[in-house]
Amino acid sequence: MSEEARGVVAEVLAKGEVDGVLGLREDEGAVGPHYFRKGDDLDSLVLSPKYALPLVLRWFRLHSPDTRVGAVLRGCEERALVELSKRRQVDLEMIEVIGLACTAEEAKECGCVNGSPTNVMIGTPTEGLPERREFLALPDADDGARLDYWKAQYSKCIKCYGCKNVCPVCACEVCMMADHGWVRGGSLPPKFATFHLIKAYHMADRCIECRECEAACPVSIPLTEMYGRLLRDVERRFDYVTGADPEQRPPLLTTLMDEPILEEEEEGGG
Amino acid sequence: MTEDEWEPKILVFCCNWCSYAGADLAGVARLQMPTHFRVLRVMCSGRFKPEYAFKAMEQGIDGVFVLGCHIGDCHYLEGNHRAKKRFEVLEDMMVHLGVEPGRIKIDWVSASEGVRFQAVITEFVAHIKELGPSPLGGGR
Amino acid sequence: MRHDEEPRIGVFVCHCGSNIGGWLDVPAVAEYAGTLPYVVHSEDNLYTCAEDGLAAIRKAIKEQDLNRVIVASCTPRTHEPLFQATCEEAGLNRYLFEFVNIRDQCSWIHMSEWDAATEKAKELVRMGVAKATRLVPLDRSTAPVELVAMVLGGGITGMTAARAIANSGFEVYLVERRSVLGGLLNRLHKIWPTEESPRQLLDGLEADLEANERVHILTGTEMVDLKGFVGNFDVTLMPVEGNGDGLDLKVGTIIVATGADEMKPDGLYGYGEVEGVVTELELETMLREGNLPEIGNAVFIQCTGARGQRVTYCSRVCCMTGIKNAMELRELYPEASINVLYRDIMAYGISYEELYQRARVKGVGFIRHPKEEPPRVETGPDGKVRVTYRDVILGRDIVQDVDLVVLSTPLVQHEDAKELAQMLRVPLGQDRFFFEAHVKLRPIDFASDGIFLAGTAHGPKDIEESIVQALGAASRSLTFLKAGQVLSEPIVAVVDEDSCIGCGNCIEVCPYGAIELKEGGKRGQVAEVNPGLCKGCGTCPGACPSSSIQQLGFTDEQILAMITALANGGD
Amino acid sequence: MTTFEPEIVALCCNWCSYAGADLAGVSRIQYPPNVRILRVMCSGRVEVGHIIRALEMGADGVLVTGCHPGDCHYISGNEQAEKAIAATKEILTVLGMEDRLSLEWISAAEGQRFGQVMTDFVERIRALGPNPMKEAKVSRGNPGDVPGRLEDLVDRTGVMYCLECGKCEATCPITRMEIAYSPMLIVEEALRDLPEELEADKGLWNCITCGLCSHRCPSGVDFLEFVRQAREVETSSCDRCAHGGVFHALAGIMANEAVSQPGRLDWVEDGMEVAEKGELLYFTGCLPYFEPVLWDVDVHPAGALGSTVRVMNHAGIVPVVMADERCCGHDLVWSGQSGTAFAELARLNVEAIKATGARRVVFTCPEGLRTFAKDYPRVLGEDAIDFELLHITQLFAELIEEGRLELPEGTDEAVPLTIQDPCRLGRHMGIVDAPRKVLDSLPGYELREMEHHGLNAHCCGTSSWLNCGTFSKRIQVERMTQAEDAGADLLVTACPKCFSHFNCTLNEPGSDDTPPKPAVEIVDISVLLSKTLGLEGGGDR
Amino acid sequence: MTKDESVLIIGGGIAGFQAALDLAAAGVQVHMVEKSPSIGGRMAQLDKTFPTNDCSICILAPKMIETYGHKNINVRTYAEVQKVSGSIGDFQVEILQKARFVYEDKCTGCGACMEKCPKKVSSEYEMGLADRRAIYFPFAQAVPRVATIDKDACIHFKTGKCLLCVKECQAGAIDHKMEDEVITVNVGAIIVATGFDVYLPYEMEEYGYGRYENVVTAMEFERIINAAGPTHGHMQRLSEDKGRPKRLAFIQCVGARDVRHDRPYCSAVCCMHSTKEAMLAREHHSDTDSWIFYTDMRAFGKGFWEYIERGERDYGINYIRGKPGEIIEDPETKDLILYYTDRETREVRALEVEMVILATALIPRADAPEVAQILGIEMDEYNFFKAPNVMMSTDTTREGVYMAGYCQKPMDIPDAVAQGSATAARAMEAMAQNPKGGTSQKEVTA
Repeated sequence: MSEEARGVVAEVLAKGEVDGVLGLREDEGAVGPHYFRKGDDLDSLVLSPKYALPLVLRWFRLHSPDTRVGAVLRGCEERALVELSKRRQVDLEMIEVIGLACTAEEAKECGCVNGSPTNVMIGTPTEGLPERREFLALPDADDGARLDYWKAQYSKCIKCYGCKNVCPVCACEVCMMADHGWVRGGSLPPKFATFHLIKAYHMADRCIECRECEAACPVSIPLTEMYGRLLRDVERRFDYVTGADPEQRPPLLTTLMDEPILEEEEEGGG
Repeated sequence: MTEDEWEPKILVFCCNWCSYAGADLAGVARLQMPTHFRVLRVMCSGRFKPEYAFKAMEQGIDGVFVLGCHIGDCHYLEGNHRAKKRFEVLEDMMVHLGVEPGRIKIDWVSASEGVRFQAVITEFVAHIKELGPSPLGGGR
Repeated sequence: MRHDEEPRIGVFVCHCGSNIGGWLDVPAVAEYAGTLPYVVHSEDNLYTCAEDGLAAIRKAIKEQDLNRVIVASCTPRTHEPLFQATCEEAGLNRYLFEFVNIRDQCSWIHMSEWDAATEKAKELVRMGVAKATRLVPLDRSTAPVELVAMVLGGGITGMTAARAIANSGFEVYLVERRSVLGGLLNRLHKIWPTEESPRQLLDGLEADLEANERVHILTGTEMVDLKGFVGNFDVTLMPVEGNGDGLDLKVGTIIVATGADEMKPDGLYGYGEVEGVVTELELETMLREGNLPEIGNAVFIQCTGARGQRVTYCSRVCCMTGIKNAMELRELYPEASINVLYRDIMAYGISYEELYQRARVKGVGFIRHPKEEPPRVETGPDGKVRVTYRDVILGRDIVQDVDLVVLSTPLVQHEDAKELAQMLRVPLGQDRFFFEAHVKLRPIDFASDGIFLAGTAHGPKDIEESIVQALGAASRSLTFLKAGQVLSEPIVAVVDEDSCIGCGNCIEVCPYGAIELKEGGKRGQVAEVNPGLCKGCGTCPGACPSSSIQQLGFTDEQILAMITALANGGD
Repeated sequence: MTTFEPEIVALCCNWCSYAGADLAGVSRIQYPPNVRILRVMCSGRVEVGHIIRALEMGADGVLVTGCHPGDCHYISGNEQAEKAIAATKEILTVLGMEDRLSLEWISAAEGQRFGQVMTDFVERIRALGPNPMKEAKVSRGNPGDVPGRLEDLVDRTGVMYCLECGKCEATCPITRMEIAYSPMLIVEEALRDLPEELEADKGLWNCITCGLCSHRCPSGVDFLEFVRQAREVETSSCDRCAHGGVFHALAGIMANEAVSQPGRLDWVEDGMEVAEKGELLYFTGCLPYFEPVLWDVDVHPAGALGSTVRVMNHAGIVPVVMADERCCGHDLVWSGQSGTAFAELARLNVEAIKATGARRVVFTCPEGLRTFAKDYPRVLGEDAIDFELLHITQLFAELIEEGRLELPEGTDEAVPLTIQDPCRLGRHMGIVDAPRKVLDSLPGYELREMEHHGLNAHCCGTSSWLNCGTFSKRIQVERMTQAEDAGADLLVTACPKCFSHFNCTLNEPGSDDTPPKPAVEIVDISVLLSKTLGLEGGGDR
Repeated sequence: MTKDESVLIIGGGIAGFQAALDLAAAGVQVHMVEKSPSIGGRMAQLDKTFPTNDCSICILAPKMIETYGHKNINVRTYAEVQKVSGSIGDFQVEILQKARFVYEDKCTGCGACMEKCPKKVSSEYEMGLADRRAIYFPFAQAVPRVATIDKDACIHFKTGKCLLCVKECQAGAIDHKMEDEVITVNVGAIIVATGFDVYLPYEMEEYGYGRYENVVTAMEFERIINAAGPTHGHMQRLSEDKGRPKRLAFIQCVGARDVRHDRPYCSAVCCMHSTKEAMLAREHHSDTDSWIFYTDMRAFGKGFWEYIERGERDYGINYIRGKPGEIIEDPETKDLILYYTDRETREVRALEVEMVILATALIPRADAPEVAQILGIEMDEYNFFKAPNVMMSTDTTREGVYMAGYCQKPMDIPDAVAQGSATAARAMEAMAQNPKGGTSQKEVTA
């Protein structure tokens, strides 16, 4: 697949519509983001492991806002880009997405429904899973078992901030998780309500379910079991899918008049 | 701390123009209500953010109640809209978290509704008493 | 004594006579306050808001070198300005002050739980102290006032207010939905006590308004949109019918003088079913148009639909209207027997009591019926109306067949008042009339500055009282117009440019467009707040994921401190 | 010239004299036809009032016949008759008509005697000549000047100002005992134009016109005037008058100019200096008639006459007293019978007074004072009374103030007494201080005010001899108890009627279960003063 | 235009405050003259106010302080207006500043002098239920909190000796040689807001006021239940047993709606304040029962009727239609027996209570005739100031002189406040139309 990618990137660079293409480069065994310019050696371009390229694209809006940039992005990363654009972190006009389709296994592993970006240029578009992934069944809520489950999960946390760092939509300069006003310092595991739940609340209208956070979590806390469920609720209540429509404003910023809450009475899903 | 010694501790966010004025009116009318709630005055219910609920419940507060102006009455036009939407997400999280969603509530009280203020407060305190201490509370 | 020095807090706990001290242990609260961190002085006073209380505060600030003051007493809504001014007089920035409400929201609502109420007062004070430690000095800003007033409603009230404002040298827009000025007065036959026709009163007023080029009369027009705040409201007016183009105005103050309607008592005393049962205004219309049939005898029924029957309130003027019209019928038909069935005759004051006496002398009968036994009205023989009522003194029922039954019904708020109230951002009371800022001391103000209230929109009242409120509302407007500027509270939003990434969440939730993006900050763009436009609602910090934008006076730090103070109670 | 044919009324007792009359008839004994026989079951049935009213109506002579002493079918009926007739004769002697009455005992068997008695009596009356009342031009009947319609009455007396506040109801001494009656109820009936209900007995006639309700009415309704005029509208009969309507009849008689009262001054004993002309006139009122009329209740208010004159003489005053003083007419005014008789009485009295040249007229009876002050101007014109009117207590107070009555020094003894403010003196005329000034200056006595005194005093129970019934008795007992509760031994009255009503109730022979009478002694203020000055000979208390 | 505008306000009560604060906020210079040593007016004597049962001094004190402290308002207490001349737009006013024998700027209001002063006189503020000294504050929350010496009471002015207060005063603020002074001010308009007096029903013997100790007027009762009052808020009888009255009777329209005492008008606020006082009695002690005897229950203002129904429902107040005929005192127990008619059974009943509160008429100030004469304005037949144009109740019979509050006609506090603002508007209009010396605005708008 990397070969195909190198060819595609080369074509794009050749066309000259972009000043360069942001992709991944392997250098002495380490893979990192690299900005390939026209004429660069593309051999080192690789496609995995996944990397929060959307966050890197913010650099261009900051430092050279009028350069057009190409970027090799998977479906979820493109959606992340859309969400970042809604927070004025990137300018979509100046970015040309070089769509990289995930393989069926990758889609299955992510539980991703639409495995491929809008215009797939690398790899063949896969339908992704027939319907959305099933969440893990959570224990029953009434007798507190479910809460104990989450307490147990969150108590594993070693506050490495991996989930925040790797998340393509976490664009804040100073994150509340690191703010002693909110999260009392000096205690491990961190008090999960102010640490994990505030993060989950912020994810409710941003997370694009790329599950990088889970991948990055050293103690494998099932973070997207919470974030995913919140996304479903947001979708159901506010008819809003993260990363889908660049024009649609984030639900928590709009008023009831222009975006009424749809199901008022029905209780949140299990 | 045994069951009967436990007294619920409830935090109520009131917006200055409607629910806080309604609370005052309930006082002027000497409408009696349980003592287990403390009012925190903000200028508008839009000032409330779910993060406060997490911070509060984490420290052992058993219930959080947000009282704003009726939709359409907000002194600042749409503050209560935002509060309502944020609250929806918070409520969903409670369900997924396994915490009784009844621990947190949002409602509207106008400046002239002293009786309504008494009613919603009394009902919420009773509900929290029923639910018992907050499981999030770190065993206070 | 600068604010960033270590906080030195003074706590003043008020007895408020017996209103607080009578229901919770004020000295214990003061003593407890003394034990809290950074509290260097605490005392309790009988009336903190009185001269001696304020003197104690000034004295403590000077002698104890206080840089924070907390008063625990009634409600900030009425007394915060007073204590802030006292701090300012003693040289302390007025915003290094925190108000704790332990009366309206503690002692008065927990009157049978001495200990729990005292405990609650202590915790409220602890929350206040926690916030006080994180207060910073702030300064009020002034904004210019548009030297134009607007009056909604062209009845006697609106016209009087408009004339008073114009005569004091200011431009005023008088907006009336109907095509003609005069409101309810147009439907009256005679007004008391001058016995003149309403036209005589209205014509003079209307002439003054037309002659005064500072007055702009806009009949057949209504307000469809309102933005902005005291001093500069943006109003959009539209003609009621047709699609003429609207008019956008910038005005400094607004007076609500939209009046009221007469209740149609369907289903009461046969109204709408039995012939010959009319309301007061319908009678006055017949009198005005001269098509009142011959009256042999008539019965007036007071309090129709009022005081618990349909609405809960007494409508103040229906007794006098009833008596005026009863005397009018006695004048037209001296032999007619006119009886007024009443529960209480509200002939308050001097001239109304005299009218009531004159009616009795003129032969109008007054019969009191108990509230539980209202009169019964049904179709009587040969076109008459049969009224059966109980005379308590004679101790028996009396049946009368009369030519006319007149029902005195209460004034009620307009059906669509809720729309206007929402546009103005002002509440309606339980009685659906506009809900004033304070029933006793601010009867013609609203809680939000710059909007005033007068006439029957505030509640039922007679013409003279409406004129007094109209002049009063004019005066309230003139305090802003003549001052030319308005002081705005500095509880506006501010941006921490180090942490703001310019994501624009705050911009989107701000109802006043008070935030814009500018160059700067770590991400090349940061939000910037225009204090003149920001009205201090605090919705933007609610939408900021990184707490980069804060509302002064209600910062996250302060709110979190209060939550923590409340939460860890004992420890 | 036709001879005078006297009209005679004979009241014959059924068992003896009536039977005697039949026997005369059976025996065809002839006697003049002038007699109209009226059968009564017993001569004891005949009351003073019957005789006086017969004479008032113009009867030339009245003959009462009964069984011989001891024969009375009802044992002692004839003895009662004897006393009644004796009392009536006393009254008639004042009017100079005593010969027009005679009492004869005729048994059932004395047909012959019956005829003889009749014949002799007719001739005697023929000799006397016609009863002056025959051509009396005035009558107590409906004066006609008061229109019958209630509505006009309502307008005239300001009753429509009533706000039904209920204060009069909660004040009236009668309502407190009889809930069917209340001033407000009467006003409501008038306002609702219901004359028939107003006239029913529970209505208008229960009112004792004490004026407490008018005094307290916040709406200024002159309820007294309303009751007075309503009674005029309602009736002219006298069926509710007490003591058989004697006083009202006497007023009717005295209203006839032709009637003179030769015995009017019989009460004047030697040692009392009085005059026919002079500066100060003492208007005695009906006192001379009181005792004979009230013969059956053993009440003696007339002592006040002598005491008053003695005190006046002691102070160097020789009061004018009029032989032809007529009844002031008060009782007619308040019983709805003021008719033309009242105006005539007013005229006669005022002319008589003017004839004596008196500048000051002193009244023992406050009812007389009020009638002269308020009712005479109504019938004689505002300026008819050009002389000063004052109550006897005002004169006494004046004399004491001017030191013309040297009162003996105080003794350490201080008999507690209290004063009954007569309604006509206090509330009607506003005179409250004079009696107190007198009592305060009396050595040996100490005034204890009752709870209700002055303008707030409670009434002595009845007025103008009307409707004296159980209410009046209960009020009298209650009032005397109040005096006792105030710690007084003496209850001083300043009105002969209060004096009479109180004593009448005290004298009433109670049965064993009636509660004991209040331990107070009733004394007239003039008598008390005279006694204190040591002027009383024997005299009554 | 506003720089040289100024207004005189006579009377430092709630109506005067509202007028003063409106004018001052509009930049007009206000001269306020108050006869008694402190501003506050009648409202300062009340315990609570209907229909909200707000604590009266609590909502009044901020207004008092704001008025006294406002830079545009010059408050003169213990002062009276002596003479007024000139016309609308240009009045010359002579103000007599009575000597209070205490320097306002020196006195700290510590109150030490009062403890030492030996002379006690009855306190007008406490309606005679408590004493004050010759040197005194009328009440604790007085504004300005400056002592005043009552010349007629002070021993020094009689005997030339004493001066205990001078010794006691560390601030050296007392000076018995101070003299009255007269100040003239020039104003564009005048507002009179002198309030009312309470009718004392001595002449109505049937109710025994002045004879029976436990028969009090409503204002006296307000002082009795006031925490800062003579009994420190303990509801107690005035008979020397000082017992707590468990049964209270309120009688309405005492001396009001009373033709006999030529006061046929209704004082408009008594039905409400009797209900309030009955509520407060029940609040002080839950076993207190109250009876209110009325002719018409006049609760016509906003929220008033609901207040009365709450009184009946939640506070168990017994409302009885019909005035009691008379009151009799039981000499031993000093309890009072009222005779009244029960409307349904029409019986005359006796109700035994431990205290009777007479809701007496509220009448114009005793000195209203002098004030009217000085101002050159007319009065109506009851000494209220006359409004020639009935529809413009703010305007007196003299152009440029306006009136607000109870001195114009019986009204409650919200109406007085509204009329306070109304007179401010009229004053501003008057000055705009008749500027001192400037071109009259009249031609522009005529």
